[in-house]
Amino acid sequence: MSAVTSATPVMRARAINKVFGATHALRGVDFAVMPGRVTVLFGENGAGKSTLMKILAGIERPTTGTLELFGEPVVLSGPRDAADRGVSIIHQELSLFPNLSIADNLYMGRERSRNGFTVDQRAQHARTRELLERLEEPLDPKTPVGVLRLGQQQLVEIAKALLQEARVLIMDEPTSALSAPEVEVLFRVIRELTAQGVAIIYISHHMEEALEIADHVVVLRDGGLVAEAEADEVDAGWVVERMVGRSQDELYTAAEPETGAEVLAVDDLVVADPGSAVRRAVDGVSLRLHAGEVVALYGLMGAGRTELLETLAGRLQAASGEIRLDGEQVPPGSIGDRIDLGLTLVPEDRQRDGLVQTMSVGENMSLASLGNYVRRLLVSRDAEREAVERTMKDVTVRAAGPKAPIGSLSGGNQQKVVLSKALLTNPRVLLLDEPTRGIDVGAKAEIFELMAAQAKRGLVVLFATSEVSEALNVPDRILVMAKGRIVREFRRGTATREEVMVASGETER
Amino acid sequence: GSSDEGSSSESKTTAAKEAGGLIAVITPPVDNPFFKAEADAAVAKAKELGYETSAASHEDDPNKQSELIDAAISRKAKAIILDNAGADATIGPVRKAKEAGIPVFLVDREINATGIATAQIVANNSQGAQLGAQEFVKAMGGKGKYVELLGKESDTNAGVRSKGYNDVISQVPEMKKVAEQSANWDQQEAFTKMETILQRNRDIDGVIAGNDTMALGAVAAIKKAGLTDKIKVAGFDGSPDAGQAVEKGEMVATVLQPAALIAEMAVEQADQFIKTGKTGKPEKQAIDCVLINEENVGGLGVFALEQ
Amino acid sequence: MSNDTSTTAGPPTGSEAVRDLPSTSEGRRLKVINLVLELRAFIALFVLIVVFSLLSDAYFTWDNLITMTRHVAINALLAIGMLMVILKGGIDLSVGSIVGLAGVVAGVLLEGLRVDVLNVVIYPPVWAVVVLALMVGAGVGWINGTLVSRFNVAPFIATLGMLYVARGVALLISDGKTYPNLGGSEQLGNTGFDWLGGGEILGIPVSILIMVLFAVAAIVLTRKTAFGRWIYAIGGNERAAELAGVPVRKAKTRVYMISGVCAAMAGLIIASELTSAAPQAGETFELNAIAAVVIGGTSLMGGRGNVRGALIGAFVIGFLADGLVILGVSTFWQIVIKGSVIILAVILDQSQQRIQGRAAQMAAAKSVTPSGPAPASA
Amino acid sequence: MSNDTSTTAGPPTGSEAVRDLPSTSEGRRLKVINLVLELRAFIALFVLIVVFSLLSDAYFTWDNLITMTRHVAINALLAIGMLMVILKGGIDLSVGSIVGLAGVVAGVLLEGLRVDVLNVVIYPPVWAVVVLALMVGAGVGWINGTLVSRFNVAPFIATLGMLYVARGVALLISDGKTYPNLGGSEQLGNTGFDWLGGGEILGIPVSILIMVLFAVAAIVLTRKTAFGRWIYAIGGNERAAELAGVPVRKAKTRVYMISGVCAAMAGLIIASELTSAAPQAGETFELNAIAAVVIGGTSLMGGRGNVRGALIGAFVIGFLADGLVILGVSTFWQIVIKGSVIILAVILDQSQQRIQGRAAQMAAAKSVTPSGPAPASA
Ligand SMILES: Nc1ncnc2c1ncn2[C@@H]1O[C@H](COP(=O)(O)OP(=O)(O)OP(=O)(O)O)[C@@H](O)[C@H]1O
Ligand SMILES: Nc1ncnc2c1ncn2[C@@H]1O[C@H](COP(=O)(O)OP(=O)(O)OP(=O)(O)O)[C@@H](O)[C@H]1O
Ligand SMILES: [Mg+2]
Ligand SMILES: [Mg+2]
Repeated sequence: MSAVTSATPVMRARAINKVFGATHALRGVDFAVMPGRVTVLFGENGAGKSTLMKILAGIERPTTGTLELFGEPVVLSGPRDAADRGVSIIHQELSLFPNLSIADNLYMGRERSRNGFTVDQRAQHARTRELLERLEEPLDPKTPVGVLRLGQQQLVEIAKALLQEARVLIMDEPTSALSAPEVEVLFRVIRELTAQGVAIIYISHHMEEALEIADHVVVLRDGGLVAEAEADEVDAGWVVERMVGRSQDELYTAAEPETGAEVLAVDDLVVADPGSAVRRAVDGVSLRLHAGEVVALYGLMGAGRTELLETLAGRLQAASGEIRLDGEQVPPGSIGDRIDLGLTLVPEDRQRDGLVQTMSVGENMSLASLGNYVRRLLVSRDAEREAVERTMKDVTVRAAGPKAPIGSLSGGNQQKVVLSKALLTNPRVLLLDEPTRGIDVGAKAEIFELMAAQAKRGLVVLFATSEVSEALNVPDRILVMAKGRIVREFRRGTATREEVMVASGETER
Repeated sequence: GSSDEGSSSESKTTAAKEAGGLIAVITPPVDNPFFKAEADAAVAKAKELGYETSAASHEDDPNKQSELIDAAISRKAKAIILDNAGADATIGPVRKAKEAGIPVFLVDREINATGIATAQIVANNSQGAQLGAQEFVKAMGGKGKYVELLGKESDTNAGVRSKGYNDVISQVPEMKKVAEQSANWDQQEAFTKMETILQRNRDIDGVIAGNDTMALGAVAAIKKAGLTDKIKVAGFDGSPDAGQAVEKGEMVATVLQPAALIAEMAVEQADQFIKTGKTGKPEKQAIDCVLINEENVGGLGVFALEQ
Repeated sequence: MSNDTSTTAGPPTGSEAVRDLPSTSEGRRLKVINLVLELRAFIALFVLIVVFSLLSDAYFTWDNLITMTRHVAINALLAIGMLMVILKGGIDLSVGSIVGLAGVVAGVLLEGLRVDVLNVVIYPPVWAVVVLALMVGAGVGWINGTLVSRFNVAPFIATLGMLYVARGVALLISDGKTYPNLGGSEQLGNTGFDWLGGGEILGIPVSILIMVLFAVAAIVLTRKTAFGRWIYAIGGNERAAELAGVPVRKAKTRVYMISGVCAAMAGLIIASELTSAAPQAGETFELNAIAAVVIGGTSLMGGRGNVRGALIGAFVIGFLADGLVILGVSTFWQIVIKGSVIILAVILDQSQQRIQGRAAQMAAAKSVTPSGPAPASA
Repeated sequence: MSNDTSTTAGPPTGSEAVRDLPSTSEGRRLKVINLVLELRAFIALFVLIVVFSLLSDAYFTWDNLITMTRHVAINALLAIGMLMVILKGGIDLSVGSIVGLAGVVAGVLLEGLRVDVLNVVIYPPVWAVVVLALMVGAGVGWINGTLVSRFNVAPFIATLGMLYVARGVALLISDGKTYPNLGGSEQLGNTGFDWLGGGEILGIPVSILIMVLFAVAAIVLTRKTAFGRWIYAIGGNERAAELAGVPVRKAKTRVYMISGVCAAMAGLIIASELTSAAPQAGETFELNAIAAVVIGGTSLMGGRGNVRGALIGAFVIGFLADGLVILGVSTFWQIVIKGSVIILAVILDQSQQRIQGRAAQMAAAKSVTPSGPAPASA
């Protein structure tokens, strides 16, 4: 193992094992956290990153193994105990109260009070404002969190962690919904914290980003710690190899485009923002998509990609503009109608819009295409099973079987199930909104292979992404969206990272 | 109106002497035809005597009843005709009305206090129950097993009637009560429970029920079991439906409480009191019930017996 | 209501997951425990019957079983409709009032519908009466459904409102009176209504056959049709269902209409048994129906549960109640016992979910491990 | 139950589309509409009073307003407790039974508690009686809370069970009889119980003052204390609350205990007004309390709502009911109207949420604009 700097660790985990039922989530992990440094944790979905963090933060108890804090062995009784000892965590899945104000969210469970009975709102609001300023997100502390954009919500999570003035700060995918400028702000704050000697643990599937902030790199694979190194000694390739066991260039194998006839045509589409009617989420978008194309829709949070895709899929109604499929005018209609026409969406938020948690893998897959298996009014189990099992093979969904509960699958495989559901409707146009969000590189590669394969079959693939590397490597064309407009278009290979980011307005300020 | 008008002395004087004004009629749920007849009769009579009327139901909820009485007080009613929701729970509200100078005329059910209500005109439930029980015993030939269906335990009359029944029947050594269940005055509940009881005691010879709705429930159950000829059923109230059952021979008897008559008497006395300040009758007036069996069932009207 | 995680029932499709358990010793042990719990309601029912049979020899007789089943039929019908509503993540408090309303409608029609303009009195044949009454039930359900799916009123509130409205209407129509003789009359050719509640086919009471009919239909609907799958999907994740092209609103409305029809059917049977229809019939029936569904192991959060469970639930409640009557237990104790049984049944159900949850995770484990990297293969 | 997105609090999501193009004056218009909707319940109440005052001069008199408010006090107390339970994402169906039970307990104690072992009869002083009755209420609440928070029973079921159990116990204790004279007697020194429901302070009935007291306490609790934050937090996102170190289980149990105490208080007032306690008192009160809370604009999904709303809701229901009685509207119509009002109130509330959500988002959006990206084309 490569050298670990001389300073004594703030926190140390020794020989941690964690078993859930029969899942061996962590296998004898030794993990040290250095003061004033950023330790980045890499690993595939299900590698055990979050579990390890949850153990450090007192949310889960290790099955075996011990924790040390500031040199002394500790047993953390719960998240609260950990926080009180100076270990706080930003959870991978947002844990906020949409119905409460930002200030209330920050102070939940640790309310300030002068008389020991009533809450000191003024003090709380003041401090909250400071923190938001520091994050360059000048929101009113009284704003209910529920109305904030995902990105803003994630910043609230970060503010919450900052408030606790922790000595060890764990960030489990804090940027999954942040725009590049917001990420920069976060990194600045992280630097400030490390300067004060705070130890940061940082988890992200966004390779470049993570390596940019990293001082020290740790790679988990299948619950075991497989590699560890100083950040400046390693590059993305190294990390990927340790994570996946394959080298990175094998990952993106995009086929040459053989584009066919025009399939989807959109003219001057305008969509009101579902949130606030004063704002146009999509503002006069026109585009042409041809059979066999894979097209990326790059843009920042709030650019309106989701709204564009959801309008094409029939979830949002266009205020004006027209959509033509194979030259045929697409009438306004329900999502079901659009699916019948061949327009199918893989939604941005897997958990909220993609999966029915109470249903099995198979039932989730066939949900959108049930009509195809109906024989004499009844759903033919055989027809359904046949289709499901075939797709599970094609899409290589790793699950105990069609009957496995959906919750038992890793993030990547859950995404594949959602994709399968869309494919089973045999679409003409496949719309994917951030199909790789929160998914490890291995799974990403597989998803992109699938997309390419579908394009080969003559489908149109349009996908939204926030990662420049994806936009550059995968598609045949890149459409850059900003403020609800398509502001630029690049053919494959003609674009540079900088051009794309400038077009999206990302590098401003 | 200004706030102090409610004080007893004043409103008595204003209320006195001339007819007209409001008479409030408060009864149990009118989805029971018995109380409907009662309320209708009272209202009709009051209108006839030239009063406004308001009819409301306290749904057998003492709290609602006290609210209704409050409402009557607010409206400066001249009198309240009340079929109450509980012998004890009613005392407070009635006193309230009295203090507000509004005479209360209780019908059908009495309360456990005197000197508060201006009149308590009630069908003599225990006398009626005894009548019914005697006829029941006669029909059963003075021997055999029987079942009793009781009304809502919390209802005064349920207790009074049950006692009346048992006082008589317990005198007859060869009659044996094999089961006793409350069916909460409800027909379907009586039906279900009767069916179930029959499972254990198919050999019973009679059923005596706390009111006609339950009796009719039992009749339906017995008919189903094909025991109509064997099992004698007696009810209470003298409802038209029960009358038909008696005619058909499905019931041996029911006991008519002259609800209409009582209600009308109450209104007349109220009118008397409003005009003269007295009713000229004792507070407690027990009106005897009339036995209805196949002989006189022909004359049975809506809770009244035409001679 | 109730977004308590407590009620969200672990990894729900546990029961399926278990079949794919790794055959470790723990796996086998869990399988057994799980089986026991799956059959929990059955067992409860069995124990119930045994106990009462020991306490009274009148209990376990063909006659009594038939009688009790006839009593159960009413609640079972309500429970079937209620189940579907709960599966889709709603609740229907109006069923009790629909029972009363349907009876009254039948009463009006059988005793002759007076059409003043023509001043004639119409006596529709019995089959027409039944159809019309069922349509009224469907109508109330449609209102419930529309309030929920179009006007976004919480199911609890929409149906609470209709609980009052439907009851009020029943009372207004009947002016609070009971319709005494639904027997109909020969010359009017509208006899035979009493067949529903009184008739028999091959010694089996019609009401029981109706229950069976509805039950079978419901099982097919929930298990075999696309509509059934939609109900589960909506209950599990409405947004996802919508995005999968499920016609959510239509499906929701239909579900409430089904519940309405079931309730109306129950109302007709009661009216037929008593050959008289009372407007206040069916009060508080909704609670019994909900209790039955829940005892049957259905989650009030929706998406998890089945018809079989709801039926067993109805039998447990009904056989318990009748048993207590046969033993002559006082009404008061009957109430206490009923409440306790409901709670106990559900506590049991919780433990089932916890254990099935464990099982599901083990299945999960199996499915996850391969997703770990296999360097060799690359 | 009811995971319908329709019922969730907070901002609406894409599902309902905005057809009309955004206009610049939108913002101001929203503010106005929103204000109107905020005052919705107030306005409804106001309209109600005006209408009835015009229809009957007996309505808008000091006497009658006081009387009606006294009637409202009962439901208001229940609604306050119910609100907190609903805020945390639960529901309490047992309050009606607690009303009855508390009354009975008071009855037993005031008529003398027979201790057979010592064969003495104890006559506790009135204050002790009140305290004990309230403790019984808290006790039932504690059972509810424990079932929900420890045994993970869905609140609907746990409290449904207790609805039966508590009622049954009340009937068993009293053997179904009513306790006739709670007046107490001088020589036993336990007089004065009737003061609760009958007494006045400065011409204001005590029961009203108690309502005000509870209301103020509830407002402080929900708005100013940490405990209040916790209730909203649990209702909003229980798991997050746990992670934030909120003592979720304890908080939940407390909430049900509060609801129990409120219900017991209501029971005492009723018993005191009638100077008699009936075991069946309070049947179906839970529905009125829920209706009040919901009319007050509280979401049954939890996390959204306030005491003021619940109070207004109680007033709307009470003033409506009494008004209809004063007008002599038939009972049947009263039922229909009540149901309709509940539904209407909630439909209104839906539109409010949609508009408020939009307004709030605009606010958020505005405050972001500085950090938001500008289009490269510009
Ligand atoms: N509460 C739990 N119960 C059962 N299994 C669990 C639980 N939490 C995690 N696991 C399993 O433990 C393994 C590690 O999960 P973990 O969330 O730590 O992965 P991860 O590295 O954070 O993945 P991702 O990158 O998607 O966040 C996975 O197989 C997961 O299914
Ligand atoms: N939770 C929400 N509820 C309602 N509206 C929202 C919500 N989140 C975002 N919006 C609105 O939708 C608009 C687009 O949001 P989003 O952040 O998804 O941008 P996007 O470009 O569509 O997303 P992405 O870039 O991640 O595809 C935002 O400007 C915001 O006003
Ligand atoms: Mg993770
Ligand atoms: Mg988006």
